[in-house]
Amino acid sequence: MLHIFIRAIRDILSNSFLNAVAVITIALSVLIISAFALFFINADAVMNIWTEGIRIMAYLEPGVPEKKISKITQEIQRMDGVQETRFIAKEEALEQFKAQIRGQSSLIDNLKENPLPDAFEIRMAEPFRNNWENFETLAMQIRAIPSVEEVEYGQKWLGRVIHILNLFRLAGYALGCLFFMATVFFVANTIRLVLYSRQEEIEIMRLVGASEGFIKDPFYIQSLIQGGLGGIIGLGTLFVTFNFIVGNWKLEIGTWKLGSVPNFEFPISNFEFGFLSPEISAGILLGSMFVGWLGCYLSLRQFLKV
Amino acid sequence: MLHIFIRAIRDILSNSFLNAVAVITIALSVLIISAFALFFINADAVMNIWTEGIRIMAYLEPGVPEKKISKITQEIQRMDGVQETRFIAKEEALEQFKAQIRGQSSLIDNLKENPLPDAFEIRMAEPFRNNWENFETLAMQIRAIPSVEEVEYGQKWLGRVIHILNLFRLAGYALGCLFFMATVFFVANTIRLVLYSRQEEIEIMRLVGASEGFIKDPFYIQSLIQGGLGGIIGLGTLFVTFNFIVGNWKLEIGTWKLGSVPNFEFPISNFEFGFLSPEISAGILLGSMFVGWLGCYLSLRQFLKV
Amino acid sequence: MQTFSNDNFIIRIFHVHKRYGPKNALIDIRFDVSENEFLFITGPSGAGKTTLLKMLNLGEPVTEGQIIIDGVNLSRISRSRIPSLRRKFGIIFQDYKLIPTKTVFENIALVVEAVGTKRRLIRKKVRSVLRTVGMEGKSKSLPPTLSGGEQQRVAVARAIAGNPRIILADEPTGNLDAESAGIIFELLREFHTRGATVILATHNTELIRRTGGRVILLEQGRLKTSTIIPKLT
Amino acid sequence: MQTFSNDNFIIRIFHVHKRYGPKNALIDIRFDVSENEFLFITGPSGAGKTTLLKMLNLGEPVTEGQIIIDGVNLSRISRSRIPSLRRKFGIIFQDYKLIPTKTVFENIALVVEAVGTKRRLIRKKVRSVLRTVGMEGKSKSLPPTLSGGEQQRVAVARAIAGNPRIILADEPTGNLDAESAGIIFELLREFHTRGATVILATHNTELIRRTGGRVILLEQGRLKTSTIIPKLT
Ligand SMILES: Nc1ncnc2c1ncn2[C@@H]1O[C@H](COP(=O)(O)OP(=O)(O)OP(=O)(O)O)[C@@H](O)[C@H]1O
Ligand SMILES: Nc1ncnc2c1ncn2[C@@H]1O[C@H](COP(=O)(O)OP(=O)(O)OP(=O)(O)O)[C@@H](O)[C@H]1O
Ligand SMILES: [Mg+2]
Ligand SMILES: [Mg+2]
Repeated sequence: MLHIFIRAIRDILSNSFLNAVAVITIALSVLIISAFALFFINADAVMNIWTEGIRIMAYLEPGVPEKKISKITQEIQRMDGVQETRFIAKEEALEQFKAQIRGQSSLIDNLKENPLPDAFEIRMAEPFRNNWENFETLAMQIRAIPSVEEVEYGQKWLGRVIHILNLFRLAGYALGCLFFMATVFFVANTIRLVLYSRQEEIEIMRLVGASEGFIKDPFYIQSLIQGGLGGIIGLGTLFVTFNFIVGNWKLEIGTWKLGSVPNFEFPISNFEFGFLSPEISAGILLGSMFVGWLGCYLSLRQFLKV
Repeated sequence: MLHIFIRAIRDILSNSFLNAVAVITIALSVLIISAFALFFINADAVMNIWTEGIRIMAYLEPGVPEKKISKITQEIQRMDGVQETRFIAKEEALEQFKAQIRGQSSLIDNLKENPLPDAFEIRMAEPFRNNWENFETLAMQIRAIPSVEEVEYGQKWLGRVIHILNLFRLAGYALGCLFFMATVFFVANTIRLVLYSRQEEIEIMRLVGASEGFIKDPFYIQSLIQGGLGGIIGLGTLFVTFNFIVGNWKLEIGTWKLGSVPNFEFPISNFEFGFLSPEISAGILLGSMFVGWLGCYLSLRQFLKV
Repeated sequence: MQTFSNDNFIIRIFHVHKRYGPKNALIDIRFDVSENEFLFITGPSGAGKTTLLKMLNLGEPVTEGQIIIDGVNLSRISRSRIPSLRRKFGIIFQDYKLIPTKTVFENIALVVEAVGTKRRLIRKKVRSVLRTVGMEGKSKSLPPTLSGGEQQRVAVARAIAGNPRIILADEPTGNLDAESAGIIFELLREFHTRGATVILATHNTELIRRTGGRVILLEQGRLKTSTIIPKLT
Repeated sequence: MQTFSNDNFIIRIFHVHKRYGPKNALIDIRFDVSENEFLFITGPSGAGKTTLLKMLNLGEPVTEGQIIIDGVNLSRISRSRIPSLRRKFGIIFQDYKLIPTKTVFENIALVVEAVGTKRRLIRKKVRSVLRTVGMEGKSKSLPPTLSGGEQQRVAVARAIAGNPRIILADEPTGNLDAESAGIIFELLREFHTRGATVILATHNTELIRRTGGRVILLEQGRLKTSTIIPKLT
């Protein structure tokens, strides 16, 4: 067993040019896939924060008693897709409104009575808020509650933004698939072409009576090593580059809140660029080893048919 | 000359497996690059529309005469980075404001006097608005104008969004470079490995006295054909896929305007997914031919050194 | 000429045809080879000698007919048993078939290892066969850097390295001077004395005359004659 | 033996050494070849025959010393003139060096085309040389599907296809039966009669004795003897 490893490594060293080509190809492929995954995961996080900011406001009739309010809260909370329900008393609403219209506050400075209603602010949970129809459905359900006078859920343009974000997300998945398939092709193919140059060797070994395992095992081990090495180099390069860029472009984002768009808030302060999770990294590494193995398997099968 | 072409094409046909590999590699590479370019160009267009929505508001002192207003307009228009300056009379502003606060319009229904000032709405031109500092600089310049009482240019979070968008844009460029370099490597390398299998042939031709041109020209022509074919297949696939997706996901976007964020508007209705321009497509095609040629050049140089 | 007792025939060839596309490379060949025979196959260029030897080693499939080696019918053998069958043969290919990217030592060690020699004995064994063919000084060279005759001697060394029961030698002295050829030929004769069956395809009529034995003459794919030539003294 | 008039020497070799790393493949070789000479080079396996022929064709660089061919010093030749110099030679390689992925016809057409034959004459010329070596039936075959002797005959056909002034033949009959070998040999003699210079490296002492001529014997890289052998009748 150990001896097969030694043969595989000796092979790698003696065909160093071709093996370097294979390893670089794998490393670049891993870099492409993982860099794009990183880009996409972070873009997705930003999009998510964006949709997280969308709220449904439910305005109550004047004079709903407190007991009923907590009942309504529970009712809303039980609805499909609701993440959080917050009650906003009309006094709080007025304060908020004043803050919103800073420049033109002269307008309401001398109001004697608070004309605003009590309200609920409702946020949707993650998978639901990626589809505008869910907002519409939920809004309709809430409107059906007695004591709810009016429901507002952002303007229609938010729905359009969600639509566009979804299109980009879709395009991102499509690109990711494309990149994945293309790199599988590149890697499998490079290993194939590398083995192509060793077809003669394989043929001769078979003719002098070497067993299939004796011939193939070193190739498999070799391609697993190449896959692993390429994966590590690719991910390592990405990690170093990522930290370098993020380190140099440190975002100085404090905590802040956008209150000016009714029913919308963009809590960008929550956002931090993150690297691929250890699970994803491990998956990529295993994937690159698998693809190495696959390339080897395909080419050996092709040669041995002859 | 014609005969060299015939030899090149005969070569392609007789090594059809290896040539198919080379063409597919080039096609996939072109697909990767151009799909990403398409994704990025469209994402960039969305980002641009976003930043296009940012306005600087300059509020005037009460009672500035009309003549002076047109002078100020011209002054602002001459400033660096200004795209458009629009005067908003206080009557117009009040109408807008009423529209904005729909739900709570009871607040201003019985105002006797318009408390709002006259204002200018200023938009920045394209390269300038990608940097938040330009907004700050311009705002300062405008504030320095006599008769301008106050300048507002959106909240700080817009700056942060621009910052994040710029980071994504940078990451996009970096990814694009990475993809470009990687695919150049893949293509050059595949052609190299394909020629590797013909090293013996080249060596023999030289030994029997064939001239360098006689040996090399068919290879060059062959790799140009491969590059062109791969480029056409890659771009063609992208074009068909793009039209399929865009056709099925038609955006039903009317014209609308977001007025609720002060000094900000997101005219997403202007947005339409566009394919790569003919210039870029032609560039990609030429590029793929060049890379094919390059791979050929590199491998021939390597072999002929021996 | 053909008895049907199986015992002392190590190779039996029944009505074998070999076609490459439309080309008839071998037509209705039949003969048997006894255990420990020294058999010559001769005939003009393109007669089918190499094709015949290749089929014995399963390097080419039989188009029609049967070949039985050591009781095993080659048309019915399972894939997994092919390597062990091939290890019964030591084969010297007309074009040597050395692995160009492995050293002379490695080329031979491969066979020694494949027949299951203990690891620590491999080195010794390889050295000894290289010495026998006079190539001990070139064990670290790559085959493409050897002269034609040197490559041929390495091919011979590889063929005998696994102590095979049957040696198939295809024109093993074509690139050798008379002296080296003599050495190789003595080597094959020695193996024969020690019990191996030797089948030798050659154009070298002098060698045949010197040794004597059964000579099968192929011509355009047909077995023309099979004669016993007495040993020249 | 060496006169220094340049006129009738087509090849002049002065104090040539060839080293492969530490290995001395040729040591202080010097001799001249007259125009239209028929020269044999012989010697045991590994003596340096192939190395010497390769150097004449610029297939290997000279380590030390000078080779002058038709007035051109090989050490001083510019890269761009190498192909035209090589076209003066027709060379039969010991390992044939046929392009495995091109048909027999294409392999030969290559040379015919390279020497600048008019396109419409190429086909005729290739057919005619293939007929000369008895391979007209195999023009569409790929070299790996040919028998050893057939490949050797194609190699001979390619060497003579360009009507070269000098023929370098490295063991051109090693894989041929006596009859085919005789045909090839007659072919070379005919070229010689028509004015070509022929240098033939071989182990086949019978051929040498039959033809007669100058024989250069190499041994371990040194020129041992250079003798004129009278033609046997
Ligand atoms: N793979 C192949 N495909 C097609 N024809 C082949 C193939 N191998 C051999 N042949 C043909 O079969 C015939 C017999 O070939 P073989 O190699 O057996 O001859 P041989 O007797 O060994 O000749 P030589 O003495 O020249 O080596 C030849 O005409 C050859 O061209
Ligand atoms: N490329 C090379 N690198 C190292 N050594 C070489 C190389 N080519 C030849 N040699 C060595 O140089 C010596 C002479 O080789 P050469 O091929 O000239 O012999 P030869 O006389 O043609 O022998 P043969 O009759 O066996 O063909 C041999 O010992 C060979 O191993
Ligand atoms: Mg043969
Ligand atoms: Mg030689």
